[in-house]
Amino acid sequence: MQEQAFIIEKDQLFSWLEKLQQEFLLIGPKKQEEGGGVAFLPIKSVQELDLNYTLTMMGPQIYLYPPEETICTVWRKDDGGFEVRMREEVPRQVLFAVRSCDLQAILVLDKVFLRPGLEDRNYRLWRENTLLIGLHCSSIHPQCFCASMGSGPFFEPRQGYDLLLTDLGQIGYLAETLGERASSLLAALKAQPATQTHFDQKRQIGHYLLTQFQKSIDTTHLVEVLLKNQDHPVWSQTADQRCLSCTNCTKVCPTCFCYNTKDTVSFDLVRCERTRYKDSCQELHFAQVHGANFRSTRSSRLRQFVTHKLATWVEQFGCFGCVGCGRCMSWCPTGIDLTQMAKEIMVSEGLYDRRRQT
Amino acid sequence: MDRQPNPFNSKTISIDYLARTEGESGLMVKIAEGGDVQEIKLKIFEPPRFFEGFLVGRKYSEAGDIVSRICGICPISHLTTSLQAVEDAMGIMPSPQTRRLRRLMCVSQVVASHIIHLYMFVLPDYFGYPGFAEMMPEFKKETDYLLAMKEAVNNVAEKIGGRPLNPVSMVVNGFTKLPDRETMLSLAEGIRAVLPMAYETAMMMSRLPYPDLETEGEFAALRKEASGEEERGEYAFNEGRLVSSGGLNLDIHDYFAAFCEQEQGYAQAKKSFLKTGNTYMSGALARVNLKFDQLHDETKKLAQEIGFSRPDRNPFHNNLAQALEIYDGMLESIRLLSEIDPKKEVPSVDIRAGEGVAITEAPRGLLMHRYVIDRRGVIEEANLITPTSQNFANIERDLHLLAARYGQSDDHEALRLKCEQLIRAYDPCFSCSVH
Amino acid sequence: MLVKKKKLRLGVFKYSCCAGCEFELIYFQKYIRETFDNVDIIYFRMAKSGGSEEGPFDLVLIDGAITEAWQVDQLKRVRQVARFLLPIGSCAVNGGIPAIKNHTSELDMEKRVYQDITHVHSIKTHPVDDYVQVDGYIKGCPMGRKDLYEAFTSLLLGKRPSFVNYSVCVECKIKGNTCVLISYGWPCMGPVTNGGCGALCPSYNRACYACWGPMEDANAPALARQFEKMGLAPDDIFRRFTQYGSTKPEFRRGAELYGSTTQPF
Amino acid sequence: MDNPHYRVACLLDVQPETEDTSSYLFVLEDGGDFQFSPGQFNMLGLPGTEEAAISFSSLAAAGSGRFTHTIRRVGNVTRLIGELEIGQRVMVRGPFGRGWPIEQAVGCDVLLVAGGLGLAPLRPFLLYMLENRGQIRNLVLIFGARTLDDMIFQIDLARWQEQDEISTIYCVDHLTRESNLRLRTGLVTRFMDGLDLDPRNTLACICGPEIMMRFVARNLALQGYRQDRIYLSMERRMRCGTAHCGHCQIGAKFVCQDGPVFSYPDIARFADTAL
Ligand SMILES: Cc1cc2nc3c(=O)[nH]c(=O)nc-3n(C[C@H](O)[C@H](O)[C@H](O)COP(=O)(O)OP(=O)(O)OC[C@H]3O[C@@H](n4cnc5c(N)ncnc54)[C@H](O)[C@@H]3O)c2cc1C
Ligand code: SF4
Ligand code: SF4
Ligand code: SF4
Repeated sequence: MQEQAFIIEKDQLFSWLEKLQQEFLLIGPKKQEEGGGVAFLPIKSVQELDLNYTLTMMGPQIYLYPPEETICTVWRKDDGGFEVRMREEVPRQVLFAVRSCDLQAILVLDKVFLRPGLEDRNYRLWRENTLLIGLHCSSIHPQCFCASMGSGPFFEPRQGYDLLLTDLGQIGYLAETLGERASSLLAALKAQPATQTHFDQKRQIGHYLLTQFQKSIDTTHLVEVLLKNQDHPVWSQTADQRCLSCTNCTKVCPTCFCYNTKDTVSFDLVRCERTRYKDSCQELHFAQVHGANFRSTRSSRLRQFVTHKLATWVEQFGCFGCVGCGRCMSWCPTGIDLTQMAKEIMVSEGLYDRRRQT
Repeated sequence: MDRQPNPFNSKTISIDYLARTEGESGLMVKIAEGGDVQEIKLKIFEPPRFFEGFLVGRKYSEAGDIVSRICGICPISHLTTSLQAVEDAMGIMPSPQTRRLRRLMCVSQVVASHIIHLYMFVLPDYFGYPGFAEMMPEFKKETDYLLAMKEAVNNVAEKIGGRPLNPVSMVVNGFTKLPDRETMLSLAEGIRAVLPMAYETAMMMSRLPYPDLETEGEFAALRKEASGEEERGEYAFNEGRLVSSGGLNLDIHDYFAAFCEQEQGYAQAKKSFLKTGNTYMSGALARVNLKFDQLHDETKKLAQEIGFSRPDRNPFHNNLAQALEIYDGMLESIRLLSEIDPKKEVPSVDIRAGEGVAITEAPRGLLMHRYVIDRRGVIEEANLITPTSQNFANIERDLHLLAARYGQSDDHEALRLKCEQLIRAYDPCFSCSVH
Repeated sequence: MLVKKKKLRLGVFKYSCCAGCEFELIYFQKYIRETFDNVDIIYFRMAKSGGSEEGPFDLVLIDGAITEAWQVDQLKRVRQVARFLLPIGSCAVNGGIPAIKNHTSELDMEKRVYQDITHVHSIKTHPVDDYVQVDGYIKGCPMGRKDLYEAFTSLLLGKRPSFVNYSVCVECKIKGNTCVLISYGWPCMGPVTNGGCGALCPSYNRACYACWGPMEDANAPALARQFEKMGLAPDDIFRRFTQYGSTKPEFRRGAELYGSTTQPF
Repeated sequence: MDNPHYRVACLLDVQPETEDTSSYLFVLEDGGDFQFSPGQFNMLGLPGTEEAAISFSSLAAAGSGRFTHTIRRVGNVTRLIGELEIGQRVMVRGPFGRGWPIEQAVGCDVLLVAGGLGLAPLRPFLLYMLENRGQIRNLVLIFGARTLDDMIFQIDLARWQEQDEISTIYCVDHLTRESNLRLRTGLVTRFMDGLDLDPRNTLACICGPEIMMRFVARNLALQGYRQDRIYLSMERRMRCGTAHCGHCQIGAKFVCQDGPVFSYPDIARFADTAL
């Protein structure tokens, strides 16, 4: 795959984005009005962008896998047959200034939805029509632990994105392209190619950022330990004392992929719209079938979330389901922290010194 | 052989359940042979709901949300009255913007309520249908009007309040969120588009064959005189003084100096009287009679066109007055929506102990809330008087007149229908009355 | 043909409530035509004179809480002639606002409002499912239109409707609202409240006050303790969990930690 | 293939099995072929009802596009399918999942244990074994249901009990009435001792309620049957069939793609099952 690296000045970048806006819908981090945080929103003018953000509530993947989306529309025809119409088109968009953890999350979703032979149609449509531009963090949020999960602070895998930016301060951005699309779009800029010094600078920033993390988790034995402790008291204690089953954790998690479907029919029963919406394993009815609910207890649901993210995901997809973005704990009304639960289990396995806990 | 009328030989008209009104009630009219009306009871059997009871011990900040559940058709009126009573108790003066937005909400509420009342409750009476659903297939234009007008005014409450029933943005001393100017203007457009339908509605209402009757009670309403350079005072809904056709002119805090409330054995609602012993009518007809001068000029013209001349003492014409208020309310909404440019304000509250009273004009008439609040903001005493309680005595008095006038000549069924029509003309809300 | 279009025989019964849900039915805005095209109103006092309580009904909607004995008798009769019976709105679903009175003794309550209490025949407030089996709940205050739509179209299609049964937070997240509990420290009831309103209050900058009542299996004690940590006074916490739906165990368990929830006669 | 991909199938015939269960014969409307193997399933749906996972209860007939489902009417999809008239249509996606490990049966004894409706997904497997009887050694079917009236495929059952190629044990919880089936009373686990099978060389396939599968599997393990040759078919809530919607996950497994047929040790290591 074609890879190039340039130095782009900040003004240059903005005017380039403005040009992109003629063809693409620009989506980027924007400060919400009325005291809210930063969120990925459609951007009208590049002035609205807030590039110093650390954590958004919803990750940018909501533009690839919307929380609610129509799968198809079905008509009952007069002859008793059905006419099924699938979604054929989505807008072309740029997802701009995506952090490393969220790039990793998108890679994780790719593994789920673009499995060879089992590609999800809508996800692929969105993905193909999206230009993905990453921007590395320049500071670390106290809840972040991407370094522990191997998904940050810098994005290492050379896949998934079109363009990856690193803020080098005065000099501008180090812009690394991947693939044809980004290179050709950048060509108009006539930017200077990057040199080794720039890469050295990038590496230095990376080293500095690594010292800034306040949260970490040791993943060495994580998988076996969690699988071994499916009956650990931490599940039921945390579930009873603190878990609200409100599903916030899974709704904000950028890798959670579960969905439920819902049919809505017109009053004359001729037209049916089949939608899907992001579901959550924390919800009581998630595993309900005729005659049984396989996760009727709160603790089994909580355990599902944590062991899935930190253990079983590895067997399923060859990577962790957690990218260390810290969203679930930030938006949990009672502040339940999956790393704390994992650590508690490791402590009881003698693998973790309680004093070292952060 | 001619038989002398025997006063002990009476006929009774009874309605077990009064349909197409809000809440539950029945009617019993006993007429002696010869036409003397012996007994009239409007039996409000809506089960007691104890709002005044369970408001005690609740926080001032909950009161609005709780009382908006007194009534499904005028929640905004209860909410506004409650907020104003709390503010009165705590000595809070909301900003002019808040007061104007509240006025807008209340106007939209009054208009929406009148629309529903006229189309869904009143029209079937005059066209001989059991309900509006049965009318819909044949009255296509009317259905269109109903839906379009209702949607336009409900949109106002929905955009500003969050939802048309039990809005959530209205809190003590302000609004938690404000619509932007564009929204306001588009809402105004929406109402402008249905204004001709309101005109048509008034024309239609004027053509209905209303029975003749003249009420004997007084009219009472809230009225606000012009202040400063204003040409005329606002057609009051939320603010003003209590006035009556009998010459009353009171500060709202003196409500209890002029009005009193009585319990009834046969009804769960209490009955209000003037302390003079007179009954009174409040609501659209009272308002239009007492504040005709403060209507928009276009409305006055419309009144002329439909042959409404004041004072109009026929309680059946309350429906005409409602039609006028629909039209006027739309004009007023358009004015407010085009004028208000919402600016962010934070509704802050300094909790203080005190007693507060507020009176507003709900769609069906005067609505009073009075609270005593302690220093932590917990309600110690609550007293609510609703429009239907205020009109209760006068309705019965009018029924008396009606029965006396038509009881002799009319057959049973016709009189029964007239009684129902009369009660419905008042647009009573029994859920409210038994709060 | 699978889709046999038969009109639904509809009954609407009102008990103690504001009738807002009945209005919501009339307010059903753009679906009102479709609704009335597809139902035969057999009994609906607010919309129609006459009508028969005897049914039989395809669908009965019950508005309001049970606060008097005659209502129980009628309700039981209606259940027998109703194929599908749904409580609509918080009052019928979980006692709603009328159930606030349950936490004071009935006599005190009556005396607060009436001097002469001989004509008052109230009982403690109960939701509909305390007396008869129900086929689902259309929650909300007033009831949610999405669920109402689902009820009508499902029954026309001949299937069991599936109603919203997740928390308000879900809708908050779909909308991308700022969480008022976490960002502003307001005591939001969203995490334990049944969704369906579209997270109206948080979208309007205020904390949810639980007007849709508890979500099934909600962990109210955990949220109540969280409110305490956030600095709420015990009586305020008690009020938050008794404003709506304290007849349901979910909320009662939260309230009980901070006050006494039910009073005898 | 893109997911979802809907096809339309037409109902050809209905065969009542029990009071609430019937077998439905469908044919694809597009005239296409439909290949599937025993133990796999379809997602069946109608506009307005979402979809339900339903196993094939017949063997694929090459080139015909025909398939049979045996369905208990418990919810939205299944009840409305129950109301279909001949000639009416359903929406189909499939086939999905991994079926019974046919290839492992070669040269082995085969034990099939079914409870209630669990015989439906085992039926095509059994039919296949009978068609290829030469490749395997002993073939035993143990089938349990609550009563005779809950027994599906009674015509098949009657035929199988007379066939030499297969030994059958049919049992019910309660004996309610006489029939031509030779019924015993008791749970399936009561009849699992002393079978004419070689524990070290038996492929055991179980399908039924999870709790029943647990007792059967444990019983077999205790008797010395090789655990990795015990296979179970799991049921979970399913929305997609393509390992996207997540509902059917058990630990690291997606029942819809990695299963529904699993080897016992592979699935029993996760919590969230009754196994
Ligand atoms: C691999 C596989 C193979 C299967 N094969 C067969 C087969 O061959 N034959 C067969 O009959 N069945 C089979 N099933 C089972 C079948 O898929 C389920 O019974 C399915 O639920 C039926 O769908 P339905 O739409 O009819 O029922 P649903 O409407 O989904 O209802 C099913 C039950 O679940 C409950 N339920 C559903 N959703 C909820 C909710 N949100 N909240 C509370 N309760 C809920 C209902 O109360 C009801 O009892 C199979 C399942 C799997 C996974
Ligand atoms: S599990 Fe939590 S920290 Fe990990 S990716 Fe999901 S939201 Fe982020
Ligand atoms: S604001 Fe309330 S409803 Fe919304 S996410 Fe936060 S806690 Fe949940
Ligand atoms: S957010 Fe809560 S209080 Fe507000 S409307 Fe929704 S359920 Fe009711």
